[in-house]
Amino acid sequence: MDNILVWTMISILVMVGLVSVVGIISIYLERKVSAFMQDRLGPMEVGFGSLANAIIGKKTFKEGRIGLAQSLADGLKLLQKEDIVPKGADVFLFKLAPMIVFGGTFAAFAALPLAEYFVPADINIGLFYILAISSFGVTGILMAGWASNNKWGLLGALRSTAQMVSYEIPIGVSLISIVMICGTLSLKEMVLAQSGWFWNWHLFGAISHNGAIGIVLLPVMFINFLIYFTCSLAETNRAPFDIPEAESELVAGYHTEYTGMRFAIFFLAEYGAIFVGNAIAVTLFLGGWNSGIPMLDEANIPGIAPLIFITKVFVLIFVVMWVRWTLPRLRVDQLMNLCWKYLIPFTLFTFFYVTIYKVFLT
Amino acid sequence: MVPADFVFLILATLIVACGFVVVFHSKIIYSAFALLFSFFGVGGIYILLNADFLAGTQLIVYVGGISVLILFGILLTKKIYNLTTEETSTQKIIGGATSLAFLGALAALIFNTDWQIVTTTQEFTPQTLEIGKAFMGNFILPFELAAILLLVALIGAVIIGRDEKKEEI
Amino acid sequence: MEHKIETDFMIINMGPQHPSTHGVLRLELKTDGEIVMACRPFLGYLHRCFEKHCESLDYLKIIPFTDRMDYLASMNNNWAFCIAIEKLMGIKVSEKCEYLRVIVGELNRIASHIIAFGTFGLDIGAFTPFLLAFIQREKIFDLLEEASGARMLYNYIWVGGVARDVDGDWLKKTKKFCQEFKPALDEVDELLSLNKIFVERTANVGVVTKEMAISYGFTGPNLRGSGVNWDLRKNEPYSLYTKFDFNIPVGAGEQGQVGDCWDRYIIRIRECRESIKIIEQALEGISLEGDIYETVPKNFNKMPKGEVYARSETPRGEMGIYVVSEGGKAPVPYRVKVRSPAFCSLSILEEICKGVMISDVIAILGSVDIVLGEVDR
Amino acid sequence: MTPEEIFDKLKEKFGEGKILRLTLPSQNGFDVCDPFIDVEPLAMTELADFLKHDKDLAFDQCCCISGVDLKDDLQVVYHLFSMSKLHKICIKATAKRDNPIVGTTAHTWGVANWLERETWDMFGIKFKDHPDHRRILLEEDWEGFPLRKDYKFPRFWRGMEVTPEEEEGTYGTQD
Repeated sequence: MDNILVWTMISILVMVGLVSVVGIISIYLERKVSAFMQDRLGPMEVGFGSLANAIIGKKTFKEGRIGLAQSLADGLKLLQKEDIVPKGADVFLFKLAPMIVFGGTFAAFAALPLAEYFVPADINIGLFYILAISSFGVTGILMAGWASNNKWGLLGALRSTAQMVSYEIPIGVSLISIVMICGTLSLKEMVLAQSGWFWNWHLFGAISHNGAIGIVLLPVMFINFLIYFTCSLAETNRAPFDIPEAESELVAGYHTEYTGMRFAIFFLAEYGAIFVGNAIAVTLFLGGWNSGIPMLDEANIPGIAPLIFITKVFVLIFVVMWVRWTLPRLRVDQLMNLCWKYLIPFTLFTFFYVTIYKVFLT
Repeated sequence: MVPADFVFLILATLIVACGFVVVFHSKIIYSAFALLFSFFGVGGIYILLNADFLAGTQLIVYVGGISVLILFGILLTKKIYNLTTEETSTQKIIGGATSLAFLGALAALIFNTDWQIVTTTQEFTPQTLEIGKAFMGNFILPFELAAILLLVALIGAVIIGRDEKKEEI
Repeated sequence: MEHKIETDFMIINMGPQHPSTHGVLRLELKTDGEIVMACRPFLGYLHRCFEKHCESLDYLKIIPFTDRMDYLASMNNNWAFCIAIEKLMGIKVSEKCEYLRVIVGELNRIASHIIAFGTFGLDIGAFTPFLLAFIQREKIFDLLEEASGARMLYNYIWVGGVARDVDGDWLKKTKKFCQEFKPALDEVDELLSLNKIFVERTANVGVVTKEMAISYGFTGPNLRGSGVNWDLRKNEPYSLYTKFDFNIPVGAGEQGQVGDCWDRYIIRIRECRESIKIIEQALEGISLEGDIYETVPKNFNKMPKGEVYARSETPRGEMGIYVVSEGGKAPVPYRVKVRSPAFCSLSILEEICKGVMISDVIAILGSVDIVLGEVDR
Repeated sequence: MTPEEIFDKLKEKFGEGKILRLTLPSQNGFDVCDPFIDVEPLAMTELADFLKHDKDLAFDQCCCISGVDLKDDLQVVYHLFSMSKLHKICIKATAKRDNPIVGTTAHTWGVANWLERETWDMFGIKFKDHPDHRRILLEEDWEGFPLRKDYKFPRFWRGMEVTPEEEEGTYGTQD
């Protein structure tokens, strides 16, 4: 019993660390990636040295070269900001909302299989759990939009909810195909099933499950992956589906009225959600912690499995950012059209295809 | 006291407290949010009872679906610039009598049931497989009927929604 | 049994502090969910009494004030005002000055169009084209700074001439810029113009028909976007525009209907290319001989009595300057009225923003390309 | 069409009482001016309608509407242009200062709506039957009409000091 408690505590601590580190790294990456795409430099000045100097009061700011400590400095700045609650706001709900949004994201982190020996909560229905718990964030967003007594906030919250509720359907259906192939909802087992060469990954038809015949799954799995990726963009309110917080339309959507740390928490939660979304993609389609080359996995280098996992996730996050800085934003009705008229029929088709395959070819 | 009892106490408190808020709070939006947390607590109880799939379903359907729908309804009907949308209770006597009668019935039920107390903590066994087998085996007919019902409801909703729009134009 | 469902409209204030009202414009939107039922613009947040100031300033001292009207195209504003005064005084400007005016005017037109389509992309949600185009705008500003001494508010074009001479080096730099600009513009064009999402968002949105456009005083790129082949540089040529060979891009409804947001957007991209053509020809034609102050009047003591209405093509359309002079020794104009193109274009907003979505209002506003400094004056 | 032809055509249609006179450059004491026609202010609405819809005139573009303070009178100046016929004319409607009313042209040209509102805002010239007769650039409750020559800038507005005491009287006055 004690062992479990200790282990749980350690896992929780690691995950808290992971969430904040992921947030900080993602924000830094976002700035650098966008700068790279727009022919700019991005943050350049704030290195760890100059940040430390600024904290102790020295006035030298020339130590950084690539601005590594920029997001840390931003976090420090946001911490010191005044916590403003608008006059007409519902104070209790206004303050509760960011916590719920963050809680929803953070709870999803618990089931991520970082490595075979490190799954903080190895739940039998891991995938189902993540899908369920991330819907909790929606209520936080609604709460934030309503409680801040701002019409833009309310519009943003309503948009966000409609969007998330709709896009949960194609996500669910596209993931069910994988579940059918694996025959399990446990994320850990799904990853284990993809060990070995990279063609064992579900994206390439999961040869390990089915032998060479699995190759017929390749096209639908690509479609499935694309659909899942698109939907996860929408679920996490990223461009081109960032209409709930479209800064040129709704100012900032549901977090218009938030300042300081509460705003930062929304941001952390957002980047956390992006991490979770892409982590699921990596787990289900891209082989999780497997490197795709058996020799490397068998070498048993300590700590390499989580590293591979996180690297893969960040590669996907880079794609997310790439998409954001390239594409314009859709309109609300076009967003709904895309979901109901294109994505859902396509997922149903892949679902059907996989069913046929499962019933007749295995 | 084992940890499970402790967790149960927390969850039970959450459910009951939120239930009180649902009933007694004057602002309807608070009631809706409290209902949501109440659902959430129920999901927790399911987990304690080793019903993992049920807990997940509870979260997806009630927390992610129904509560959001209720909230949506409230947000769309009540004016945002009027935060004091308060509900008052009328017919206090009839309401009180009904609830007292209901309480009595529940209490009778509780005290008359022969509760079997399991003393050992059961080993956690996955439920999903069994549920799946049950759905596709013995209970295939109700399952399919429910599916058809939902489909009909969905199509009906689409038709109703579409008609209204035509009138507008 | 009949159900009467009562719905309530939500009144939203878009602005004066809003990211996409391009300054301090306030739109009062009456919305039914996401649909805008009525849109009422409220102006005046940037009103700086330009016309009142003019009545107490010397003719030359007004020129810096014109800079501050359309602060994105100050050169063209200077120019418009100078054309009016020159018409009033009957001054014929020397050819060298006219060439310089054309070059800086067209450079500033490009800079202004860059803002126009860049911020339009920004309104639609595309961030990158905006910043890529901004790099080119910086180069233009460097050139104009070298010519005039200022980056945005130039006070460069004077009555009868220009303020400073340029040297051959500047001409070479300008030429180099023209060559560099074309591929850069192509890049933005590729990134944005035919992007599926961008086309979906802008085509068939905010359609302004030919008749409406003319009636509501659309001018410049907006009018041409509605399919009217009208450009003062061609149809009522002033300065040296008869000498140059350039085309007038006209909206043709390539992606949707004629006169939609996409048409108004693509006109600006194409106009940039035409402007480059004009600049290149002007760079060929200009000779550095001659005194730029040759035709600058020594004083304004003998102003004729009368009034003129002079119009010229600024990036936002046709800017008309109506000047009434008392004549004699009065050193200040009796009345100056500016017909601001953005003001006139904005007046259509009330009309075409009915029944569109909130996101479309943003798209329409962005495509009309207003500068509040000029709207409010 | 030349200004003379336009003048004759208008005179034929509306008569002497409404179409007053034509001024060509270097007439009536002007050194420089665009040819303009003085008209009766209240006739402006029907006049505008005719100017736009007559086949020969076809003034489809209303370039500019400006107010001018003539000290005794207030004047509204319309600069019109025809994109199809490529001719232009300037119409002037002069109204009495104590009760300046001009017929609106907002129903004819869409842009006239705002331009007339601006003229009302700055000169206090009323436009008869204007659909949306409000101030446009200034606040609804602003007092006075700033571009009139006798306008004095207010010291206070809504309790805020808008003109410092030492500068009082230096704004808004000619001479």
